[in-house]
Amino acid sequence: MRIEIRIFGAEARAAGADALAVDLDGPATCGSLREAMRERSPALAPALGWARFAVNGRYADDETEIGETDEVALIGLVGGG
Amino acid sequence: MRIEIRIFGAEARAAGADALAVDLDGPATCGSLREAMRERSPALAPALGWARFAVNGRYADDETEIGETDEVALIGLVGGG
Amino acid sequence: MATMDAISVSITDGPLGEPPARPDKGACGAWVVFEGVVRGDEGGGPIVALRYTAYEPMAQNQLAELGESVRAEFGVDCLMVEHSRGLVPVGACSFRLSIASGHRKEALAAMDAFIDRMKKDVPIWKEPVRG
Amino acid sequence: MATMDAISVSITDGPLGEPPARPDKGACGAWVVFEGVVRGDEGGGPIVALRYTAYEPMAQNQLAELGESVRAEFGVDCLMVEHSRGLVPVGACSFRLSIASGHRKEALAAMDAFIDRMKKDVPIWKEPVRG
Repeated sequence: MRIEIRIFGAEARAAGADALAVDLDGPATCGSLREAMRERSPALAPALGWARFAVNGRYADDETEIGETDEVALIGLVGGG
Repeated sequence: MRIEIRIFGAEARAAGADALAVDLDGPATCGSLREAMRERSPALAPALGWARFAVNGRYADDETEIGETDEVALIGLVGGG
Repeated sequence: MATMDAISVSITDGPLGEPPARPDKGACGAWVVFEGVVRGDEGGGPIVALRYTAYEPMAQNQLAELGESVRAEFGVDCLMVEHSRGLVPVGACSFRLSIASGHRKEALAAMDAFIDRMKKDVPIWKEPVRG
Repeated sequence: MATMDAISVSITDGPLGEPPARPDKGACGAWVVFEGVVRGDEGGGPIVALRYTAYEPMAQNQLAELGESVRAEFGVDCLMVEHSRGLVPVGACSFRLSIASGHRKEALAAMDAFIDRMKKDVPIWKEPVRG
């Protein structure tokens, strides 16, 4: 299945895009997405070591399952205020 | 010599006045004034145990000398803000 | 305080407008307004503006949840958050947190805690715009 | 900041008016305004107002000295103090401290320190006025 991931800030600049699509096999989790993104986009590899995922607008851990209809975002270093 | 002391807040209410005049002999200090006031106004005795004097608009310690032309105030518990 | 919600959050385009009125009911005791103003040297060199991007509605929801948890933790009465999205020039206000509370100490502690946590958790980004 | 003094102090009759404008020069980074508002239950029971008495000019001078020492100690840019004398009804503002600073942490710390020391040292008194 195909997961589209929204990207922001320094990560969007590193990837040269504000979204990325990744194909995953079988039951996917944020952890498997993290691994797949590392291969798909070496520019994001450093951030993928520590950045958080949000699934449907909430922070998720690597065990969180994701499906094609979920909204997924990679949240790197934020900078509000 | 005669020293007039301004009094405020709870101390003014205790003394029933916003100023008090005390006669002192010889070279006076805030410490000798404190003792004289204790005798002159028993209602102020509790506050005189800890309240500060101000001489000419600055906090003074008990060694500070005072004369007839100095402006003296007894500063008890303040409550700004 | 009856006239306002305990928590309010808004994310709006460009510099923030005037501060909210102080709650006029209930005599709150302490009312503290913090404004973050864009500095001319943000981000390691002279800039003319910052451009803010918020991941919405997550940013909005996170600000509201953070507001509620800080309100409960510090026992303040009401907490209003405003944040800019888009372009905010140097000297203009991009963030405002207003807190009403019975007493000063908890209002200041709540303010500090809210801003620390916001800077760590709320998905808003800023990018310097150079002249 | 060029348009304002580093320290300003005013003691005026009755409730305070509108807050000062945020310094518009130099992009201060953080601008924090604290307002003390008369509570309906100040002093152990319902009240309608507080009556403030200040020993002037000592109170004014002490506020200015305290402002300067806190400004230097915490490294904030500017500090404006306003205090009421006379009658201030419940719900109105009797004290305002406004601080401009490069960063938030020192602005909040300076605010807390200033108010703590003011409440201990500045010769201003308040008296509850019951209905």
